Amino acid sequence: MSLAAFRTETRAWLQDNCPPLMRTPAPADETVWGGRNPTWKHPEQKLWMDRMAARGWTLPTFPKQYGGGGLSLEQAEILGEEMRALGCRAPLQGMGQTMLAPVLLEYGTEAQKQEHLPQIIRGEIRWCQGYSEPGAGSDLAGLQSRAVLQGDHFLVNGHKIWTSNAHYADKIFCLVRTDPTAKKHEGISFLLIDMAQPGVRARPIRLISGASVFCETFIENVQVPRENLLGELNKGWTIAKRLLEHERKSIGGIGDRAGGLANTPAWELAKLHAGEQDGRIADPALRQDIAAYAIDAAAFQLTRKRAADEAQAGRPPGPMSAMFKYYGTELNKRRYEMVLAAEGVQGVGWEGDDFSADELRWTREWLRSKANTIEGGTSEVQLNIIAKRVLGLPD
Amino acid sequence: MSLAAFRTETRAWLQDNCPPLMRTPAPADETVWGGRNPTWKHPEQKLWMDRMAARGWTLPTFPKQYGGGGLSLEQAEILGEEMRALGCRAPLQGMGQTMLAPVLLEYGTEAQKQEHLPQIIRGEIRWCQGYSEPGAGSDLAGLQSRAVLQGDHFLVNGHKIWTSNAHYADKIFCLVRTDPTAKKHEGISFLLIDMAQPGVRARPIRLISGASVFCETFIENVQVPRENLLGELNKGWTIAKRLLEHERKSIGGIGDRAGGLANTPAWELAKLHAGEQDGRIADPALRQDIAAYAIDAAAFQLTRKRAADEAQAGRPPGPMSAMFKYYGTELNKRRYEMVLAAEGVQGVGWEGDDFSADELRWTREWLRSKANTIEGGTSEVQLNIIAKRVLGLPD
Amino acid sequence: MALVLSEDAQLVRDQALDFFREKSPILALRKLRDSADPTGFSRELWREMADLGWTGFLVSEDAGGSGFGMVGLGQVLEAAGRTLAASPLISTALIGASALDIAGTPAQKSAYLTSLLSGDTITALASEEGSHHNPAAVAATARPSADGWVLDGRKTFVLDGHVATLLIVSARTAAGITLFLVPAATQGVTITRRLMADSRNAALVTLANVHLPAGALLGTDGGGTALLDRLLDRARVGLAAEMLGSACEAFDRTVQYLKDRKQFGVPIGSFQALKHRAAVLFAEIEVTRSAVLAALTALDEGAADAAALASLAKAKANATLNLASSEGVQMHGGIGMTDEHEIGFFLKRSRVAEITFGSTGFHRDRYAALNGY
Amino acid sequence: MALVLSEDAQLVRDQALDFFREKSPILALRKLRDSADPTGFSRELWREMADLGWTGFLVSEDAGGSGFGMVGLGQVLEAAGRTLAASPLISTALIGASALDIAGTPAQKSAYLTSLLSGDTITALASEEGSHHNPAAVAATARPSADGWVLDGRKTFVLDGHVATLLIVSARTAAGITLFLVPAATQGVTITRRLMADSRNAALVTLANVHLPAGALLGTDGGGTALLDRLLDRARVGLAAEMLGSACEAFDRTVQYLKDRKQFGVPIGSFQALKHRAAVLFAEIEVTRSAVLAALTALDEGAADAAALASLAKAKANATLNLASSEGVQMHGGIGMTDEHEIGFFLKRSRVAEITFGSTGFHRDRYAALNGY
Repeated sequence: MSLAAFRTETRAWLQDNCPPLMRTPAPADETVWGGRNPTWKHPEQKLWMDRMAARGWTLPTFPKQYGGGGLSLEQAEILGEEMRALGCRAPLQGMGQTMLAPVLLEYGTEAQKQEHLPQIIRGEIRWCQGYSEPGAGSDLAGLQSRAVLQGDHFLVNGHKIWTSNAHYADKIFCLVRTDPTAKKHEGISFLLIDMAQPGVRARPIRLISGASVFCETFIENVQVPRENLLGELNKGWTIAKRLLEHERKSIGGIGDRAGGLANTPAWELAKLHAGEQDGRIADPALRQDIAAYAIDAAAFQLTRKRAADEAQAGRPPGPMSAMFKYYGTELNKRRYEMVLAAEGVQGVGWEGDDFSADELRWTREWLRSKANTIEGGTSEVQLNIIAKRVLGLPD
Repeated sequence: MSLAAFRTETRAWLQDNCPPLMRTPAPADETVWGGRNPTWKHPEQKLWMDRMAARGWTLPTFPKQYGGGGLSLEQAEILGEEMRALGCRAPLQGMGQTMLAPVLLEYGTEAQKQEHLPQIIRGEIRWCQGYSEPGAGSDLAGLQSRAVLQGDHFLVNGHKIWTSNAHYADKIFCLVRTDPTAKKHEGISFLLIDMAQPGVRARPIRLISGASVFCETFIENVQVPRENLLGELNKGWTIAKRLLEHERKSIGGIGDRAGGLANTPAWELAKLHAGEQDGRIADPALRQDIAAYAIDAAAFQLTRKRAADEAQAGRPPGPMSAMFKYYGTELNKRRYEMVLAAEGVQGVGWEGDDFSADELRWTREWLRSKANTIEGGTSEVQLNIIAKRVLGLPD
Repeated sequence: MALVLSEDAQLVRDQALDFFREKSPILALRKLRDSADPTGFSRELWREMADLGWTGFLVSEDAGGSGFGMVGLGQVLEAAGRTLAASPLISTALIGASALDIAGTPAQKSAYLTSLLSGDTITALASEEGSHHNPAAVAATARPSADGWVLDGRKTFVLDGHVATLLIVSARTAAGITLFLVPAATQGVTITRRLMADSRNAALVTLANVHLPAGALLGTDGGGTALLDRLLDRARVGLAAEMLGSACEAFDRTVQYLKDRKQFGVPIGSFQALKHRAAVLFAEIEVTRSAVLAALTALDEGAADAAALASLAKAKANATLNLASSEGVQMHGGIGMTDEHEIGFFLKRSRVAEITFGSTGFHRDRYAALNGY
Repeated sequence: MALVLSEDAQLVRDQALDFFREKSPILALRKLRDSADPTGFSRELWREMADLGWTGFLVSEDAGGSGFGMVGLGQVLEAAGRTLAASPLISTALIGASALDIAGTPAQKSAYLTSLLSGDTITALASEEGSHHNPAAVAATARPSADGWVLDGRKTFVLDGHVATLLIVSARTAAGITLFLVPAATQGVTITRRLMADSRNAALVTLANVHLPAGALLGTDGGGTALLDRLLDRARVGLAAEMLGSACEAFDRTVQYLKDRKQFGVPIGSFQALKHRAAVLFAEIEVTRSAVLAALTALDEGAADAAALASLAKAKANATLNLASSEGVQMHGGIGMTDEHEIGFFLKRSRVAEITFGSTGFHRDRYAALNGY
């Protein structure tokens, strides 16, 4: 089928199948995460997820034999364009799709792929990430969680932190130390662990924004079947790094996410709060700062587009995920600082009727944005990676 | 004598003795450096230097027995205030006064003090600094120039770089390696070398500004009398560091120096070139940038004053010279960037009648300012020093 | 002016540092927050502060204060900033005391000063009307009545307004901007608490047909702009001193964390990139300290450049606390994002303090204007 | 639009990179400078560039060019920026060719285009009148005469004006700003060379009672603002492409120096603080590259946001080359301050290029205005 025909067909299908409510911007609390105990605010959410999943379009480029859409990159791009054109919400989100699925496809056994990919694509299992530990943040490979192979299973003991939404997740993909005598990068394995068993416990962490999206996860004497090892024993670090590249890409694109702010740029808030003169923001310093931010943000979006276009044209992509992670998250922090600067008093409220719901949400999101340059590898780690792998600077 | 009486007397003396021409701002090419072959543009320069030197006021706080002024810190402060009030030029400048004299006083033998300090104070000998080498810039202690003790003299061979005005200097204070087998900081000695002998050669280096204020200095098989060793053999590093503190202070204060720019701030240039509206710079972005710079510059000047006031009040001074060097030189670079931004096209001219003499000079000074954060220890070295010595951060 | 603390000021400083460290650590703010305390500060501690004489630092001796001045009060505020202590120091000991001391009639002084000095009267300045600091934008009106004035208007960001017993209100008369003393209990005054991100409080104050006696006028009719400027300059510098304290504390904690936290087998403070950023921040704090001390001193001496120095001090304090709190959270990594750790309190405080009495942009603009460009 | 180079553009890019590396390394600029060359560029090389077709990239095929477009010319300019090659590419192949191609009458095209394509005619845009880029500030006048126009005025920063044979002059008529083609040899035209810090040349052009025929009008009477905007947007983006090349080269050289230079027994590129600054600069260069390519493409496609993208590209190129050249000199240390080393040439070029066709502030302002705020 030609791309043009694919576009026509896709547009028609979306028109017919995307429920009207799913064509409206999704508030943060209406994200569809799937899982064994999914929460629905509207029946249309489930309908939309199921319809998309049935075509494999929750992971459109994944092979059909695992439930994926089997689309080419060009086709997937068209699907994305048509969804954006119609304002379609994402039918399903989560770490299963964006992080685990790509490494399952690359490193999984046939049995693992058959078992896990369809569950992810259909939204049946919600995954979380067991990487960081209290003593192993930027020094991820310094992790101390242990797994000991005992016949047909591993016995796992460990303490993970920053496990996003672990209290809602069904399974966790985990880095564990399987050879304590090896060098630190060489004794790590990648395990898939079901959380619905005694010994796994997730405790939410309250953040400065007041929300609790992360947990500490404790794993005590948990048995994990040997077939849940992804890749080879003690070779988990390679998979871990690969997954981080996927994570960086998804965090680097954080500024893209739909939401109130995308529709209410800082300059509109600045006009509202600092006043307007001849169609311009009345405060010239604020105006210049916002323009400087907007220019950087636009240049970054163009860079994401360029990278995608180059990939589509078959040009070799550079090792750019660290750059996207670094720049995208720093920009997102600046974006919220701009919003605060534009709003003045209204930007630093916490509670009360004098602040609009948007204003109060943005204050919390401003605080939440500070984690962007920490989670998924700090900005400092990203700069280290760029210096070493891209620029070839010596250790 | 009370301080008030000292002030009255000093004011009267300056009124009587400072020639009228010496009460006008000194153009850069009228700095008085002294030395064996001094250059005078006006006889008043010599008259003024000699009169001040006769009272020891070219180094006012130095002991009288070495030709100094013997003033207390409070008196010296008053002398400075009265000189500024009258607009008096500095009677004499140079590395002998600002860098060598303090360490001579601290580490010199009685004979060395008797020999060298009066010459410095009277402007009879012009000194230059032999520290850096082509392979030893920020890593100053990595220097390779050698001095071998042979009876009553050292035989010196070496290659120094960034020796300021070495082609005009009479003597050079030099770091040399006297024990190649010792650890790198422990085999260095501090030598005083007369340049008026065969084997010493200074070659000017042309800079990006077009000027040549620095030299490469070659020392080949030069005999230096043993009594020209300052401090102990192989203990020169301690003196070297002490001298660097004095150097940092004098470079950190670089923004203070009188000169065209001091009287023509960036905001005046901005009004001239970018226009004026209701008494304000017409370009609001330029105006904000200039105000931001001016605020930092004022806060820095206040910090220099606070440090001086604290010293005068007998409060222990912190190890702040690295901070002054860092902040002062970075500010000076910003200052010239502001000037360029204000002048627009007129700020980037190189030659020709369409540019005023000031404009052309400032372009060169802008380029010259780029060396401020390199010479006398780079900004990076200063930040290392602050982190280590002030903040106590680990290596 | 000499930029050095007198022995007396040094004593006040040491006393205040001990006071807040012992009696009002950050834990106190957390407790007020988590218990949803309706006042957001401790009245008991406030009385202790009054007993220490801090409410009288800006009140002349003949009016019952010590006249110790801004340099002294600045030391107290800097110490309060170290532990993020919430108190009416700025709204009352600084602004309210100054207003009465500078412009109060004998009747006004005798009505309010004693109870202000004892910590009973809490004052609040009601001047802002929009989202951004702009004392000149006054739409509130005061029209003469038979026996005094009638006020109408809406004030948006009245610090400590929710607990104030006496409001200092700016309103426009035929003669221009004018200040009035308005008891909070006056009929027609409505005060709504606004909880801010830093767990402190401001209030929305509406004035609807508020009848005041003639003696409610503070200063002269139409003299509000100049008087407000004087009060605000003191408030800006006082707040800058408090912010300096917060920046110092955030910085000290961060440097300590850099020494303690190990990754890759070494303290993270051994990484040069972090070292350099810490050293830059150190330098910024040092120059901010000088700017604050110079501004405090200039206010006490009535120096001609006091207004410019006030803008200088607030602009630097804004930028430096912003940097110190941002770097603090980033360098603390994940733990800095948790509510359990205290470094996040500095981040929240910083942005509220920044927009209070003028953002960095406002003060750059004012500094330029005061310097003729 | 796809942000990816076509095969053809890639070929042009490779060819241009080889051309400038071989024929016009920085040494060539140094020689022109040190010999005080009166033109400041090599006519011979310029003819070779014309032979390669670069003068015709913006000239449509029916007028004798290739119409290859801005993306192609951008590749040439980026390559030129790598070696800081001085040539009339922007003044002539970009601005002059565009002006004639877009607005030239058949007579004007036949008079000038052939010799422009061959490298014989060099054009220069005479629009600036002050120290800061401001195409709207035109005091020069054109009044109608019996058989044409009479021009008077003073133009301050005419790039390549000292070697131009044909000037494109903006002047104010009763209808508004209007462009004129003025042969440099016309009576009343005085051209004074101005040597800039980057060893390139601009000129001061004065027009005193300059009589022109009716056919000297370029475009329509009063249509100069829109036409100038189009020409300037091309020039801004072309210059941004050149600046991107300079930034890349300064960066590559600096990274290499970080690997080669040893201090304290190790390459200085192993120091984390320098690594992080290099990595930040890398990121800035990457996003600048995207902005430049998007703007070049938008101009070729006549996209609605081409003007905004032009300001975006120039603003980013300004900031990035400024940073790359400043960091380059600082990281080279003392050797970077010497005239003998080439890194300083990038510093000098950067600041001249920055103020040409609009500073960062100018383009932020314009970007905001074009986006409705």
